[in-house]
Amino acid sequence: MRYMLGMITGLALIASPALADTTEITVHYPMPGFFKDVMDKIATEYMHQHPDVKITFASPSATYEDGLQLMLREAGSPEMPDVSFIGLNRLRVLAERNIGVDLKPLIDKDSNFKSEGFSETLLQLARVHDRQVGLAFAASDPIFYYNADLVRKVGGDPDHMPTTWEGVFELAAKIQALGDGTAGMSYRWMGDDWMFSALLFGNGGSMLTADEKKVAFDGPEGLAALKTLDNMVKIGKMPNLSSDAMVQSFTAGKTGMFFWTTGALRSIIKGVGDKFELRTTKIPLLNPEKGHLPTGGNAAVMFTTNPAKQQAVYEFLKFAAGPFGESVVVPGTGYVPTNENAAKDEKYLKTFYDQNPLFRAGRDQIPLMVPWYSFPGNNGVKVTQTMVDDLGQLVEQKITPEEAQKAMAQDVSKLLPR
Amino acid sequence: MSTMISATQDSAGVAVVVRKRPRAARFDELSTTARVLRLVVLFIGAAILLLPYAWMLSTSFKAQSEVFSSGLSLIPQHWAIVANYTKAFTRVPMVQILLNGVFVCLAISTFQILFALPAAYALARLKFRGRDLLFGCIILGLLVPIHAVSIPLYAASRWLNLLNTYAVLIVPFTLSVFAIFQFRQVIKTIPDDLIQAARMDGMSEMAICWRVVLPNAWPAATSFAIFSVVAHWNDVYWPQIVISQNRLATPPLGLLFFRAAEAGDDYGALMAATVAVSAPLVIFFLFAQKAFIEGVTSTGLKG
Amino acid sequence: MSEAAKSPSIAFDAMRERAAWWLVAPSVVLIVVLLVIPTLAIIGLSLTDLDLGNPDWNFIGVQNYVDLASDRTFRISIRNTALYVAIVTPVSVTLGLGAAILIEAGTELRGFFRSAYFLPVVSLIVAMATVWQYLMHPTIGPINLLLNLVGLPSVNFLGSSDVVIYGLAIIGIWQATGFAMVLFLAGLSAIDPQLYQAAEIDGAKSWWDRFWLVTWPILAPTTLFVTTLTMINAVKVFETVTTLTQGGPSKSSEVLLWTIYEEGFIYLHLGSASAMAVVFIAVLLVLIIIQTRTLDKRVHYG
Amino acid sequence: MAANSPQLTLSEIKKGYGSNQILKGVSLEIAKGEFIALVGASGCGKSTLLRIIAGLDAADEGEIRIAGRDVSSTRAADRDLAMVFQSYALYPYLTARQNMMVPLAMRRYSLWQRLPFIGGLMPGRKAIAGEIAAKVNEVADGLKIAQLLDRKPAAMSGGQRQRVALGRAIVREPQAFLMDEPLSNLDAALRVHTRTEIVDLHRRLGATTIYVTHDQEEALSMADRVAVMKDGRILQVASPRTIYADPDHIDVAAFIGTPAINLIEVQVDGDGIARIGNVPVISGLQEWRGQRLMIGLRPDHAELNDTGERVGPHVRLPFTLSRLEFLGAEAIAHGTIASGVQIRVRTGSSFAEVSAGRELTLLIAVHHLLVFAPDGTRIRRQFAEARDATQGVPVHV
Repeated sequence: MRYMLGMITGLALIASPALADTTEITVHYPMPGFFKDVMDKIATEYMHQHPDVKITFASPSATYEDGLQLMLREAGSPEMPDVSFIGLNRLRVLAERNIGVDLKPLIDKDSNFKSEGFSETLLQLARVHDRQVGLAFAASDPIFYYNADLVRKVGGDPDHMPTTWEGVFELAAKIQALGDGTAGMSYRWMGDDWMFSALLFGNGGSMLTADEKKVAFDGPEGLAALKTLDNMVKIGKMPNLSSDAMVQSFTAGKTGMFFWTTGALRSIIKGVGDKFELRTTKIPLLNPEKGHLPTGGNAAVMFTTNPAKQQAVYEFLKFAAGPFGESVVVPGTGYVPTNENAAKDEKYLKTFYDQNPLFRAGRDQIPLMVPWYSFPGNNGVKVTQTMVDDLGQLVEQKITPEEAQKAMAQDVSKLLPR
Repeated sequence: MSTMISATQDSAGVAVVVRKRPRAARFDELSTTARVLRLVVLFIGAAILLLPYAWMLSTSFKAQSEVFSSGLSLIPQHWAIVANYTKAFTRVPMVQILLNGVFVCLAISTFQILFALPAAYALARLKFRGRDLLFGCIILGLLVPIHAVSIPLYAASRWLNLLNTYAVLIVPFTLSVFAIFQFRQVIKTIPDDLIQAARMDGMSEMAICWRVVLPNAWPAATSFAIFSVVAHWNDVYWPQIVISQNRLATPPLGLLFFRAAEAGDDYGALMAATVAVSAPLVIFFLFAQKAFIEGVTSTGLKG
Repeated sequence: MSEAAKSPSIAFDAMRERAAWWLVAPSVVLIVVLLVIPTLAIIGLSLTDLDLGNPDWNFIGVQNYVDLASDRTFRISIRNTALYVAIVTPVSVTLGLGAAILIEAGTELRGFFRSAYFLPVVSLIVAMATVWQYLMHPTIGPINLLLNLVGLPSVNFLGSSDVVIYGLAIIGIWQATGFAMVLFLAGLSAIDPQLYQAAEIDGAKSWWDRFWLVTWPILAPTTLFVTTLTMINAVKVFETVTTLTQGGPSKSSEVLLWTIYEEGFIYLHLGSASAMAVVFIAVLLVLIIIQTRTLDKRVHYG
Repeated sequence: MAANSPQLTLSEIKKGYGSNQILKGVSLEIAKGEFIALVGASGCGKSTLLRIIAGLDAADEGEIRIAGRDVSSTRAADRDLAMVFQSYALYPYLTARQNMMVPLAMRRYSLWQRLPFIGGLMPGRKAIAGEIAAKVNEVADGLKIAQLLDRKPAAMSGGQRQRVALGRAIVREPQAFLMDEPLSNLDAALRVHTRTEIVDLHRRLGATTIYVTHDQEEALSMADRVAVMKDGRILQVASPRTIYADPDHIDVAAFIGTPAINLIEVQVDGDGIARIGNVPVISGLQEWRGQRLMIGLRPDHAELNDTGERVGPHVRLPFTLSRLEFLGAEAIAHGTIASGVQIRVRTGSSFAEVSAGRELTLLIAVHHLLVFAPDGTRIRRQFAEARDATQGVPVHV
């Protein structure tokens, strides 16, 4: 039926002559705005090195969430791709539903795995309990973007940006006072709980207790994080913008400081063009001693259950997460490298950071990075959205930080496995 | 007009009163003030309604760095038409996506008419057991949108391995209770003689349906087809659930893919793509506008 | 066939009846497959805790409905949908009627105005939503720049939980007005011009009198039809929400279809999403019944 | 009637759309209480004229006076006329009673009392409503439609609707009634019946009535005077009898009468004698020597004879019967006369047995012949003189 209809439209697929010794693998990835060029490059190079493998891409999903939903919907159906890149905080959803292939047995058989630059830290990022759900491909941390022109205009020093939130708010208020719709700062708190985690972890807090039975952000660390968000609005005069509007406003030169993932760096550079001088630096931490930052990004996950394909997919995963893949994804997006060899090797990224100072902020924060927390149970997805809704109330100044903390604790507790 | 020249000058310069009288104000003709007022109000309305298009077109001509520099200027300082449209047509299979839309919409409206017309004819003109029950089902069907039953339909499509096919885009919509309902109204107005005459000529009921009823219901079918095409060209709920491949994307889905995949914040290119997916329908409507309005008129909307 | 022997007229009826069944058969099959079974299935699903991607499920009776009753999101969603419908329906029906009457009142540029006002209906709402997003941008959007120009403060149409539903309603009205207009145009064109002449002779001198004497009552069935259709369309608002707000900020733009979609395909809870869908159908059903019951009697004079 | 000043005066009404001149200068005086029919083929301008009188269309030129008042620039609503439309134009959503109330309500309620929904609450409305209701009942009784008052038009027959439309016109007691083919939507039997009723009604109310129809029979049977229109002009205004027997114009003659008048082309010879075939028929037409004239002969103004001679001022023409149309009480004989001209003659039904092909004699009373000049105008004076002159003309048998 499908082919018949295809021919009716005169647009039948150009069916590739299936050679007996060619393995075809289908690859799916999210956020093509960041990853499309990167993926194309990696796939081309991989096929060049492995002429017996043909890589085709499924249509990319707009966000990590969309990508995850797609995998869950297609799980077990022939539409399921062989590989997908899943957000690091959603690996648990897959693991709990037993979707995807555990890589551990394959890695154990692989003798030179370690020497290829895959450290234990890296493996940790994509491990749920004992299951190696995937291989971390791109990692990110939140960084501090700013418009040096605006900073100068209000008498700030672009070379010495504030390292505390109080300093940020003060500067933001000054920039906002310039008028003409200019905003001092924006902090991308919506979409998911990642940027809230950055505040919470930055204060040494955590989401749930170690046994994952109760919330852990209902203490002073959590409250301080919420108060910081509150003060962004109260003192820093942060306007209530949607995620897209924040980016648009910043790249239009209408926002002084912007806090978001380093992964967006390349597209922000493009959006800014030569309208103003763009700079980046480290994000302030509430508690510089104990503070950490959540690791954003994704891991390559294998879905195919076909043993013949599995080997090819495994090779592809290593290739993408290996030095070559990293050397493409880092400059192409702004993500930080996960592979040790890529960072050290002259051939790959060693000189890149010397030549591209904007990319250093993300790299410099690597030591602070801890896994992005993922919630257990059936409501793993819903729980983050609920938190965001409560944060929204706070940003709109409808509730106090104390009330927000209470509401979040209640809402999240309700959605934890009973 | 004639009143204005009721007194004219003859060649000798003497005023000659022409036997013309001021005309009675006709109630269905507007006074000059009313005419101007009508145009002004309608133009303001049209300007508001068309504002988004103006911006869409203007942005599709602008370079990325210019789009978000604030200001109300519609004319770009740097033209980037070629770059934007090239991106829109090359980074996603835009032509394929548009053809998907055309194919899916045509298939849906064809099937809808194909199935609805005989049923409407039978409901309007023939007696059979279960007719009232069937009609009741149809009225209820008017109420249940696809959205509400998308979950079982999705489950069934998946079970039948129909995800990412043209079939799954078309089959759930092949039945339009709305079409049955509308055609039934129209068929009721067809003179009985016409149908009796066709029976005398030895036509089967099926033949009557296609050779007598269809030509009479044609305006209604046209306007229904336009409604149907508009609805399905625009639908994003169902395609979003069942299609995950660019190759099979319908225009809105293709646009969402493009927005996510290629455009990001490149609004120039995004708007170029928006123009590309909107244009076919707009052009289609502009051509069919007259037939459409006539069709709507014939579908039992009269008082 | 034995009937055929009885009497010619019975044989005739039987033949007709068979023909009728052949004619309706495809539709009946489709109604059963696409409407009846899915509706029953969704009622069935709503009694389970089925999750997408999770093979284990249990029959949990009416638990989903019980949960819905106390589900804040769902309550907000119903309230928002009602508010949205309550704004979009009367405004777009009134504007559509006004536009239709104004367009038909004169002869200049009729075709242009008809097309201009109908254009929003035929354009891709997903695409136009993106345009609206820019137009309504709180700081750099043209609408706010215009507001500032005349000394009004900026409105965060899509970002503030207090106004987001109105922002969406503006887009909804923008799209629905042309739809109402075209149906009213059809209704107007069906009015016998002699009625206006009779009205004039009867002494209805102002357009106001003629409107209330002729246009309004004649258009009553059309108005009912347009209102019903606009309402049904408004209840089904989804595209703008999915493209622009995703139900946010803080659930302030949750609407029924989006909530169902979110629950089923984002949160992956097919069971409770089905329960929502059942409630959604029930809401539509009640709406239509109330409307036809109360208005039907008053407008039909055939 | 002439004693009164005219109720309605039209002078030199002209109307055109672009280059198409619909009315080319129509003048007409209508006396108070008169029933006048405007009759003519479709496209003659009669409906346009009626609409101009009503004020629904504006004349390009000319003047309209109603009861002495110049209303040329007055809008329809202020002319105080009532109209019965061809389709009756009843408001379909109102009952017969409400329909009949509209003209009174529009004129007697104030703007506030007419407001939708809340108008009923305005002070003073109740009293007026009572008067209106009484008037409607009175008129309905007169028209015998009291039992229909609470029905909507959709629930009435064509005849009933027609009466309600009449009622709506009557209720207001206007300066004049305008009727635009009010019977054309009724079936034949009902039409004849309603004709009588309208005439009775007119007699009873004595209201000035202008009645537009394309049906000459209606015009002749109902009107006090008939105005025959063609191509935007009134050809003749006169009593039905005059219009029939003494038309001014060949077009009037041709339009009026069933079966239609026989029109025979004749050539006037050098002596001023007109001949049909070689039978000289009329003399004294010296003025038209060498020209072709038309002679009109009404089918009932000739006599067929198969026996031979007859005395008196009759012209005899050989007549070959080709077909006999039997109508019961009478018959129409179709045949050819000398020159091969086709002729219809009304005759007694006793001719029923006469078979086709029979040679008969046609006797024509010369004073019945209508002679028309080449431009279609009636030649009256000359013909009257010529009638005496024919005495001497030898009659060919």
